[in-house]
Amino acid sequence: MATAPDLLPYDRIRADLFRPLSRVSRRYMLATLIFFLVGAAGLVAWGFQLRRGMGVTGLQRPVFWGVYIVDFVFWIGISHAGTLISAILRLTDAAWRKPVTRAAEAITVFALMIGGMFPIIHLGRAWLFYWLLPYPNSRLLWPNFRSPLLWDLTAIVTYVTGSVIYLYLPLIPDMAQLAEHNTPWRRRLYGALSLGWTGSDREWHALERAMKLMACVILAVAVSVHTVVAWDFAMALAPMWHSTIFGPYFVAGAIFSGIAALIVAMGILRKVLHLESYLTRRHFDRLAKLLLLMSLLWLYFTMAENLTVWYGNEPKEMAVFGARTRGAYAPWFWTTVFLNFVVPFVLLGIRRLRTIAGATIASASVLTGMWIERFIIVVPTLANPRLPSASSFYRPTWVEAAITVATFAAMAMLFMIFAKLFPMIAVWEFQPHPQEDD
Amino acid sequence: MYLIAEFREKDTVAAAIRLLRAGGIAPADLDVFSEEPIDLPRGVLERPSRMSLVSVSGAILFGALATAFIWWTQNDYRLVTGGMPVFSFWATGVITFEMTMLGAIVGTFGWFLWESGLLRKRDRNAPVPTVDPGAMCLRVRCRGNDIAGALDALRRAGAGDVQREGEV
Amino acid sequence: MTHTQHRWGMAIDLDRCTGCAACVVACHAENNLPVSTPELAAEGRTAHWIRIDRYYQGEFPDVKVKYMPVLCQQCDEAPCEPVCPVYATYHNPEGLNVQVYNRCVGTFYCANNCPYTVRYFNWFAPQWPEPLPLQHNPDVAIRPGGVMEKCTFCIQRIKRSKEDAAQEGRPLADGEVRPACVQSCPAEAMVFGDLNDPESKVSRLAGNGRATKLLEELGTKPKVFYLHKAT
Amino acid sequence: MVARAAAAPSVQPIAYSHKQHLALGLECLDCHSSADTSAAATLPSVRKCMLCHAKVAASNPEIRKLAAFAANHREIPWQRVYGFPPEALVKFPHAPHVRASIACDRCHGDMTKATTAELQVKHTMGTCLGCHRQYKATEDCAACHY
Repeated sequence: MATAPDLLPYDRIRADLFRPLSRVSRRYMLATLIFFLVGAAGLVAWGFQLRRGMGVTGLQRPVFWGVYIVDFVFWIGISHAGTLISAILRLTDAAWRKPVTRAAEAITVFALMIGGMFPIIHLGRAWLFYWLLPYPNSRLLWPNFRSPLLWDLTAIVTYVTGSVIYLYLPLIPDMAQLAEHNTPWRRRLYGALSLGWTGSDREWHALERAMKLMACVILAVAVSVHTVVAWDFAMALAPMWHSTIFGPYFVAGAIFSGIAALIVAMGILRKVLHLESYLTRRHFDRLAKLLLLMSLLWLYFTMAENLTVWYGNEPKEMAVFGARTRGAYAPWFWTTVFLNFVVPFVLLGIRRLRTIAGATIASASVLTGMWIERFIIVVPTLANPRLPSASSFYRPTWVEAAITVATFAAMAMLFMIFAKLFPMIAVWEFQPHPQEDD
Repeated sequence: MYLIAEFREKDTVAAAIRLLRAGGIAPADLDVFSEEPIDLPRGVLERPSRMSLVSVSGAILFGALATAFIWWTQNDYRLVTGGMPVFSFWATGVITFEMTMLGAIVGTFGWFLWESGLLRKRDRNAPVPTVDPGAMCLRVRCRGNDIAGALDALRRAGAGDVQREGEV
Repeated sequence: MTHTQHRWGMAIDLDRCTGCAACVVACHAENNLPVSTPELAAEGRTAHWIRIDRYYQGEFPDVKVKYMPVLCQQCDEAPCEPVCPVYATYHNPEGLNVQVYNRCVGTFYCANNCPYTVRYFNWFAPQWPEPLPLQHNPDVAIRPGGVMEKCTFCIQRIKRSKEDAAQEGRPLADGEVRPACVQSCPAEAMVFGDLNDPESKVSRLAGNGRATKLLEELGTKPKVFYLHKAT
Repeated sequence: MVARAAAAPSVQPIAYSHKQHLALGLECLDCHSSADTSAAATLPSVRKCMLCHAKVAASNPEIRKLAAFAANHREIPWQRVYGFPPEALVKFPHAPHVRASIACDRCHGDMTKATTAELQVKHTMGTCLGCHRQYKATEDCAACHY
C-alpha cells in the first residue's frame, strides 16, 4: 500500500503542508463567515434564554437535564479524539499515526472549549457560574468539593490545560520553521509562539521526553474526564443512571465518537487541503478498523447495561427501560442501535466497502448515533422518576436546537481558522529518510 | 569561539562527537542542530534529564495541596451535613486525582521549558546555524588552544564545511 | 433559658386525608408561590411545594383512590445535599433541609437527585396578576428566576414561634409551630412537631405501628412519616 | 438603591438631628420603640414627635414643617436609610439582637455625632458573619435567608 509520505522529498512535504497557510480563498472566507453567522445566532438564542429565563427551553419538572447536558456529554466525548488516539498511538510508536495526530489534538482542544461551555449555558443563573470556583470571599463560603459537578470542573480544567500543552508542544518546531520566511505579522506570531526554538539536540530531547510524559498523563486524564462525566449521572439515585457500568461505558462511547469525529475531519481536510498523498487509504483503513472495534464494544456495553436491567426486572428501572425500548423514546433508541452498530458494521466490516468514502459515511452515522445515544441516556431516566405521579415527557425547543447547531458551526469555524494558522500535519514528524519503516 | 560543521549523515555526526570528546571537549560545549529529532547511538551525547522526577514531584505536590485545601475549606465553614461526613476523602478523591495530574502536566511543561533552554538565559551571542532540510549542524564551543584539535577532529569525521564564528 | 435543639418532623395520617388539597392552596398563599396560566401549566411550569399524589386501585367502577400529600421529606441523609456544588442546599442544625436562594446558581442537580421529585424550579422571574402582589407574605422571600425552591416546613413560622417564645422567656410548646398545610388541613391529617421531644404528638405518631416512610429503602432517612390506612 | 438615594442627608423631608436629640438624653428605643420586641425597629409616628414639639422649639422652621404634617394628619415620608431590598432575600429581626445586648451603634454607627439619618455602616454578608462569628452566634444560612 501507499507508503508515499516516507518517500516524498522534504522540500515537497514542507511546501504541501505550509501551502494552505499562505492562501485565503474566497470560498474559505465565505464558509467561515457562514459558520460565524450560525454561531452568532446561537449566541443570540442564549442571550434570549438569559433574558427570559430557563423556561424558554423544553425542560420541565422532572426532566431538569436535557439537550444541553446531551451536548455537553457529546462534545466532551468528541474531545477524546485527540488525546486518547494520539496518545495511545504515540505510546505504542505506531508510525502511521503521524499525519493524524495534529488534527486529532486540535479537535480535542476545540471540542473541550465548546463542551465546557454547556454546563454554564445550562445554569439557571449563568452569570454566577464563578461561584463554583474556590476563591476567597467575605462570606467565607467555599464550593462543595463533594459535588460531582466540582469533580467535572477540576477534570475539565486539567484536561483543557493538558490538551492545549499537548497540542502546543509538537507545534513549536513547526512554528519555528514558519517564522523563517513569512509575512511580517505571521513572523512575529510564530516567532513569539515558538519561544526562540533553534532545533538543537537539547531542545529535541526535552521535547520528545515531554511528549512521552504528557502522553502518559493525558491518557489517564482523558479516561478520568469521561468517567467523571459518567459519574455525574451514576452518582445520582435515579433509576438506570445509578449504574456501575457508566464509567467505562462512557469512556468507550467517547473514544467511539472521538474516532468518528477524527475520520470525518480527515475526510474533509484531505479533500479541501489536497492532502491525498498524506492522508492515504491506509490511514482511513486503520482508523476504520479501530472504529469497528469500538462499535462492537459499544454494542457490548449497551447490551450489558440493558440486559441486566431487564433481567433484574426492578419496577422503577423497568419504567425507564420500557420508555427506552418500547415507549415514547423507543424510535430514538432503535435509531441509535442502527446508526452505531448496523451502519458501521456493514460499511466497515465488509472489506470492499471499507473505503475512504465508506469510512467517512460510517463515521457521520456514528456521530449522529452517539448524540442520540446520550439523549437516550439522559432523558428517559428523568422523565420516569421513582414516584410515577411526577412522570413527564420532554420536547426540546428552538432555543436548545439553535444553540446546539451553533456549537457545530463554532467547531467548524475554529477548526478552519486553526487550519489557516498552523499546518494540519506535524511537518517535523515526517522523516523523509527511507530507513524509517513501520 | 564557535566552530560550526555541517553533516549529511547521522553516523558522521556521531563519529565527530566521539572524536571531539576524546579530544577533551565537554558535552556541554556541543550542540547538534537539525530540523527533526535525531537519535544518536547510546553513549555518544547523553543529556541527563530530571523531567520524570519533576513531573512526579509536581504531581505529589499538587495532589497534596488540593487535598489539604479541601480539608481546610470544608472544616473552616462547617455546615451540618445530616449524618454525612464533612470531609470525605473518597467523595473528593476525584479532585485529588485531577489535581495530581495537573501537577504532573504543569511540572512536565515547566521543566520542558527549563531543560530545553527555551526560557533559561541563553548565550545570546552563540551563533545559530541555518540548517538545510535533511542536514545536521554540529556546533562546538572551544577556547583558544582547543580550536586546532577540534577542527582536525571535525575534518577527520567527514564534515563538509566548517565555519568559524565569534571571537577567540 | 435552656436552648433545646429541635428536630422538626411531620406525620401524615393517610386514613384521614381526603385529598381536598386545602394544604396545597394554603401553601401557595403562605409561601408566595407564583400562580400559573393554563398555557404555562401545559408546559410544566407550575410549582406546588406540596402536591397530592393519587393512587388508584381496581377497575372502574369499583375503584379505590388513595391520596398521598407529598412534600419535601426533609431527609436526614438527603441525596440533594452532597451534589450541590455551591452549598445552596444543606442541612441546618434543626434537621431542616434548607434551600438558600441567594446561593443557588441553578445546576438542577439537586432536583435530579431527589427521589421524591419535590424540588421546583423558577423557570421565569415569578409574576402575579394584580392585585395578588398585595397579599404576599412579607416573611417569605420572593424567589428570583433561575433558582430552585421547595418546601421549607414553613421555616418562617418556626422562626416566628421561637421568637415569640424567646420574648416571653418560655420554652416552645408542642404544637405551637403549625405550618400552613397543617393549619389548613380540615381532617387534621397532618401533625407537625419536634422529633427530639419524645412526648410530642409527632414523636408518638412516628412510633405508631402504622408509620412508614416514603421510599425508605433508599436510605434517605426522611422526617415525614406516613400513617398507612388501617385496612 | 434605597441606601444610595438616602446617602445624601438633604433628601429627608425634615432636617432631623439625631445628635441633638441624643444629647438631650433620649434613648434610641424611645423613638424606635419596636426594636426590642419585633423584627422592625420602626419609625415614630408624627404624633409622637408632636408630644414634645407641640411646645418645644415650635418656631423653628423645620418644626413648622413637622407641625404641618401633623395638622394635615399625614405621616412624614422619611427616606429609609438602612434595610435590605427584597431581592437581597435577607431577613433581619431587630429583637433578638437587642436581646443579645448588641449596641445599636454596632450596626448604625455613632448616632450621637450624626445629624440627619445617613448610611454610616455598610451591611454586607461579611459584616453580618464577622459579628456572628465573634459572638459565636449562629452561622446557619437559614438564620437569615429563607
